[in-house]
Amino acid sequence: MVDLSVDLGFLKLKNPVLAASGTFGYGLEFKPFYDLELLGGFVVKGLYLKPREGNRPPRLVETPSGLINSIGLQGIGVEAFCREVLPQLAGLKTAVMVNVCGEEEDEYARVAEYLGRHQGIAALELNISCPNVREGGRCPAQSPESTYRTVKKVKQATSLPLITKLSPNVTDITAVARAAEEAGTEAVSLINTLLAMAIDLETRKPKLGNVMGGLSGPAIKPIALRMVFQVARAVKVPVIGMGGIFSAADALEFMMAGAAAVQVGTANFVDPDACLKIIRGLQDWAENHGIERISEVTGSLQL
Amino acid sequence: MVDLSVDLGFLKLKNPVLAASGTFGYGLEFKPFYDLELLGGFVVKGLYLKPREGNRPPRLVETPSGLINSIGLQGIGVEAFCREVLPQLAGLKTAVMVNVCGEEEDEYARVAEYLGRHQGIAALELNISCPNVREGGRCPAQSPESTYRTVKKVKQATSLPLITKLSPNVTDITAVARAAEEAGTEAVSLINTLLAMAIDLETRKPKLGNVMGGLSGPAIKPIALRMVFQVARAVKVPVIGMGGIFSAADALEFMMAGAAAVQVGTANFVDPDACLKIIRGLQDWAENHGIERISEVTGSLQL
Amino acid sequence: MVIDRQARLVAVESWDDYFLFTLESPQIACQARPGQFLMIRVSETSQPLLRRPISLHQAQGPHVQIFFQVAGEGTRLLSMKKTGQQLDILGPLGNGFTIRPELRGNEVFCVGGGRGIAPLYYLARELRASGARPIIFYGGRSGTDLPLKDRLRADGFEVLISTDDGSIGSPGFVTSLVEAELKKRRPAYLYACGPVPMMEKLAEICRLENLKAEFSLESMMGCGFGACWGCVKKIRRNDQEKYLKVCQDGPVFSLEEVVWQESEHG
Amino acid sequence: MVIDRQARLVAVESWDDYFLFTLESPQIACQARPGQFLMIRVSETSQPLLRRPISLHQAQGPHVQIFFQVAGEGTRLLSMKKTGQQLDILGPLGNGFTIRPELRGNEVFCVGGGRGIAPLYYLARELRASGARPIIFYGGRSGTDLPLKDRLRADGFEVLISTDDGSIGSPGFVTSLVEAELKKRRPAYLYACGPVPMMEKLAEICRLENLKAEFSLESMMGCGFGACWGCVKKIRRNDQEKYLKVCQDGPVFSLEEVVWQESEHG
Ligand SMILES: Cc1cc2nc3c(=O)[nH]c(=O)nc-3n(C[C@H](O)[C@H](O)[C@H](O)COP(=O)(O)OP(=O)(O)OC[C@H]3O[C@@H](n4cnc5c(N)ncnc54)[C@H](O)[C@@H]3O)c2cc1C
Ligand SMILES: Cc1cc2nc3c(=O)[nH]c(=O)nc-3n(C[C@H](O)[C@H](O)[C@H](O)COP(=O)(O)OP(=O)(O)OC[C@H]3O[C@@H](n4cnc5c(N)ncnc54)[C@H](O)[C@@H]3O)c2cc1C
Ligand SMILES: Cc1cc2nc3c(=O)[nH]c(=O)nc-3n(C[C@H](O)[C@H](O)[C@H](O)COP(=O)(O)O)c2cc1C
Ligand SMILES: Cc1cc2nc3c(=O)[nH]c(=O)nc-3n(C[C@H](O)[C@H](O)[C@H](O)COP(=O)(O)O)c2cc1C
Ligand code: FES
Ligand code: FES
Repeated sequence: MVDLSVDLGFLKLKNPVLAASGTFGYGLEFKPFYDLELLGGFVVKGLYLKPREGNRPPRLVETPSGLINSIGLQGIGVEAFCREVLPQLAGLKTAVMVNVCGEEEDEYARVAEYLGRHQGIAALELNISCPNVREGGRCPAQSPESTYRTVKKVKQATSLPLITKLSPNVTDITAVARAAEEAGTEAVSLINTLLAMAIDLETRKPKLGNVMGGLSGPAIKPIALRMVFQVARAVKVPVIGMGGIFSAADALEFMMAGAAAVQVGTANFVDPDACLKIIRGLQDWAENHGIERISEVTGSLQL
Repeated sequence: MVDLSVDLGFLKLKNPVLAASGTFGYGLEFKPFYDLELLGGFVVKGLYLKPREGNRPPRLVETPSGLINSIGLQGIGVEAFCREVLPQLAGLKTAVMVNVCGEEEDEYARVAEYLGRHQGIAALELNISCPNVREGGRCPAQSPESTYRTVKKVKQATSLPLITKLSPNVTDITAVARAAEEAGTEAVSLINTLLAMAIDLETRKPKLGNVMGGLSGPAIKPIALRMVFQVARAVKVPVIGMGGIFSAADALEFMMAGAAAVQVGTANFVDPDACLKIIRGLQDWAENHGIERISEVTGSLQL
Repeated sequence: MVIDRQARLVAVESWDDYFLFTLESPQIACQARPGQFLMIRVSETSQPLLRRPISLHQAQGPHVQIFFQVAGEGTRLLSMKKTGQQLDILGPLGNGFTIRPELRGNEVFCVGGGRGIAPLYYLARELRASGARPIIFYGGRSGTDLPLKDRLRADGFEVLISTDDGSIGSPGFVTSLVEAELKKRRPAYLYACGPVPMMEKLAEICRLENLKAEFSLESMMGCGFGACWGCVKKIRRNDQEKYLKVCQDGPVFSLEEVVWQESEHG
Repeated sequence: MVIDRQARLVAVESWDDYFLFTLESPQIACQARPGQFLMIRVSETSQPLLRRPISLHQAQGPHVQIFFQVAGEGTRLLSMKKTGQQLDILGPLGNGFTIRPELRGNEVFCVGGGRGIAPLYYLARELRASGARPIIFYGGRSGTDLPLKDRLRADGFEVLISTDDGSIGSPGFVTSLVEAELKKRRPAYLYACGPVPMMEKLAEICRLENLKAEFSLESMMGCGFGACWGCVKKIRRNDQEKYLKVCQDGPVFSLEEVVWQESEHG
């Protein structure tokens, strides 16, 4: 029997497979498909202090082996979440994480502070990397300085463990990862989506109501894997890898490149059972390869 | 009859379709497939002063709707090119362009200077964006400063028109484009490949001999299109767009986003006739849409 | 409750680019209601990536039917499936049309444009079973866009037909046919599914005539079960305009709820 | 001169995951030589993206044959093509084996491992036509990996067989069979195609025995016609080791030219 558990230091996971924010609703949407306790954990959709309308539709475009979204973090806000959703997730034996958003640094801290006063949250994921909510697709994770400042502020506002989610739309992702580490983040997760666009030839308009959006799915996997590899060699905190993971083989590539755990995003849309199948696939692979603890795979790439 | 010609200011092209560097050999490789004079033009494989061995194989990995390459600019060097290849391209009624490489700024200038002394070259494309030749995938096009310096130096070394080829592996591609413009480039072309990676689960080694490589093909089109859109609004010099163009529809998206001309790369491998089919497709589309001059399409996106 | 399973394709009928599939799925068949839909996997590779939403056209015994038109790569791949193959489907999804007891004994208009007829046949049968008297309006660009007309009539429905090119039925848009018919009789309710311009025009007519109505909307869908917020449309509910999920809060909305947005026509 | 065209698939034979396709392509058939290959489009979507290199297995009249094993997604898609379909192929590509006049009347070893037999059958026929006496060594993991053995024999060739699991023929690697046979007779030349470890071992044997030989190499190919520099292997030529293109400078190289590289085994 393979030991699938992984220890992030600040958090023990029963297995390294987490559902990614924005692709797993508030968790409840997946209850019809399987027992959520089978997951290593999941990250709920990004939350601001207040409810948020999100961007104007159309919000999705399919591209070769990829998906561009410009949801714009529509959501019920952190208060309604704690009042209406959190109680429904209470007692679940899996790591429930919340993706924390903010218009500016202060709001991130206030959302984190608010969540810190509630039970049942295993960790916060700091979403400083969404390309869909600021002018021109910009975000705090595009500079080490604003990353450092935001992480620092949030750390002061809560004692919940913090996972900082990084943006791939940067020249040097390791510099941003190091800034987050210096500011005290417990882990980093990457990658968020790549800023992208598509045009409708007949109307001559952007296919997305918000003009640009974020690219996810198998198309971006090779870029995500490269960034996880680079960041894992640059920081000491655990790295949670994601970007186009659709199979156990994909997850194993990320772990070999240095990820302690992985997140599964777009795959949840195509196959609501995706996380479950990946967990089973990891189990099978480890058994066939005589591996006792899946955590041994992390960073086992041979150069 | 549609007018397919486009005027870049420094160069008139009979149509906006160019074959991209590194995917079209030295041009000669495509003579068996069609008459090269049908093209708007083509850019030959990147050249250094001296012959270059290139990176250790394996050099290619297929990914979902994409291709990672780590060729590492293997080539015969600029002297052999001028001696052996250029005469075979002499007199071709199409724009022959050379992709200029260098270990450091000086070498770029020397290669450009050498080429400037030869006939039959319509323009130089300055390859400051190859992710396969420096440690960690770095390149001069990742900073506005080194871009400015390199372009400036090359401009002083030759009077041939200069197209500066930009890297997508940056936080803000418009800053780099503006730096190239300020330094006097006649045009910018984008994007080069995205730094990427793949791992072989059985050997636990990177699938590429050089560990990382550059991702091209349909997978990256949405990212490339976004960058062309951003750059076209940031600079006045003409923009040559590329990244995953496989059809006339793809080419039209890039033109609407602001590209005056396009380059076709990976598609040449899958279908050696790709450029030709795209040229015919542009013609048909313009006819069906009552467009007299294809150049009208450039920047016609409605926001 | 959503089900994710393999369903065997037991029969295929086709007319030009329209296809009628019969699938074996007792679980879905016994839960389904008209206006609900399935999310169908069309490819085994990552291209195209997403499932495609297709309405339930019928549910009977252990079988459900879908009726679709080839619109692009995804539906083309779907159309190439062969009898005996397993389809990977999710469903039944969304809220269906409401079938109101008070419609019993009353005439009701069901207006379908092109492939929009898909959910309306199912609806019309359920309406009839509940004691209402459905009249089906079926419009298309040309005669070849109305492959189901004989079948609907054979099933005993009153079917009024229009084609834009006048090749069969009354010439012009189906909305004009509805307007003409409204001069003769007044239905108790109107249900519609079809292209946005058709439904927008119908909404205008209903408001003028003070008719109650429900519309089934289409939208690009990421998941189909409420997880992505990708499919939203502006909806007026409790005096507020909000982006609601077409997959979960719809795809059927009432006349007063739908906010027709210029920008989304194209 | 390379040709790019559609070729009709006129016949399909198969054994487990091995397939023999007969294609109609008079232009390619009349230009082809053993050891050359085709680049075949396997998908109409962008997934998988690249063509797949497959050797010519035979060229006769207006027809060419290919023989391949399903190795992954691309060859799986290829194996699903049906008689009557058009295949999008490029070819003939690369340099073939050399057929030397001086081999006339002499015995020649043709060693194929698994799918590596594909180009060797074509080669053996041409060698025979030129007056040489080819002996075919055909090795596989198991009996099911040698689907062509009867056909080769029926065509009059002397065929020596080995399987790793000993299920048929001589047990063990085909390289041991070659070694054993070398104790009995000495060929004038050796040609080989198969997995790298097999060819590397053969190279060692040839050097020890001072035998001339040619090897057909495989490599991941981007284009197949010299445009991408993606397929290179280290080759010793004119006393220099250089990365040469397998597609254009090969895929056949002589014994002295090939530099076997540890790193590329996996
Ligand atoms: C709830 C719902 C029920 C539907 N029921 C049916 C049905 O019963 N029969 C039927 O024929 N069609 C139905 N559709 C429409 C069907 O889903 C689309 O035609 C299909 O997804 C197009 O996919 P494609 O790959 O063939 O085309 P694509 O190449 O993806 O697109 C072709 C065209 O269709 C549009 N399109 C793409 N996705 C959608 C979508 N999700 N909704 C609407 N338009 C889209 C594109 O913008 C484009 O103009 C339904 C859609 C929804 C949302
Ligand atoms: C010149 C040449 C001639 C060939 N002739 C034949 C033939 O006649 N019959 C035959 O069955 N096969 C032949 N091959 C091998 C064949 O091209 C590969 O098996 C095929 O490309 C694998 O594609 P796939 O999508 O099925 O597998 P993938 O999923 O792409 O890969 C499966 C495995 O095959 C390996 N592979 C992928 N591409 C190649 C490649 N270009 N060359 C070698 N290995 C590869 C991968 O590394 C992996 O281990 C030839 C290869 C070359 C280079
Ligand atoms: C529709 C959609 C919505 C998303 N919403 C969020 C979000 O709210 N917060 C966040 O941090 N990331 C969000 N993401 C990014 C994903 O969590 C993930 O980082 C990205 O999609 C890459 O992984 P994938 O390729 O597996 O999807 C979203 C992605 C998609 C596709
Ligand atoms: C095999 C290969 C080799 C390349 N070599 C070069 C090169 O020598 N110089 C250069 O500027 N770009 C090179 N490129 C990048 C292409 O010119 C182009 O920028 C990139 O591939 C994106 O376009 P595409 O998606 O159409 O291929 C190469 C790309 C590939 C796939
Ligand atoms: S399609 Fe995902 S929420 Fe509606
Ligand atoms: S495969 Fe492209 S050069 Fe050989």
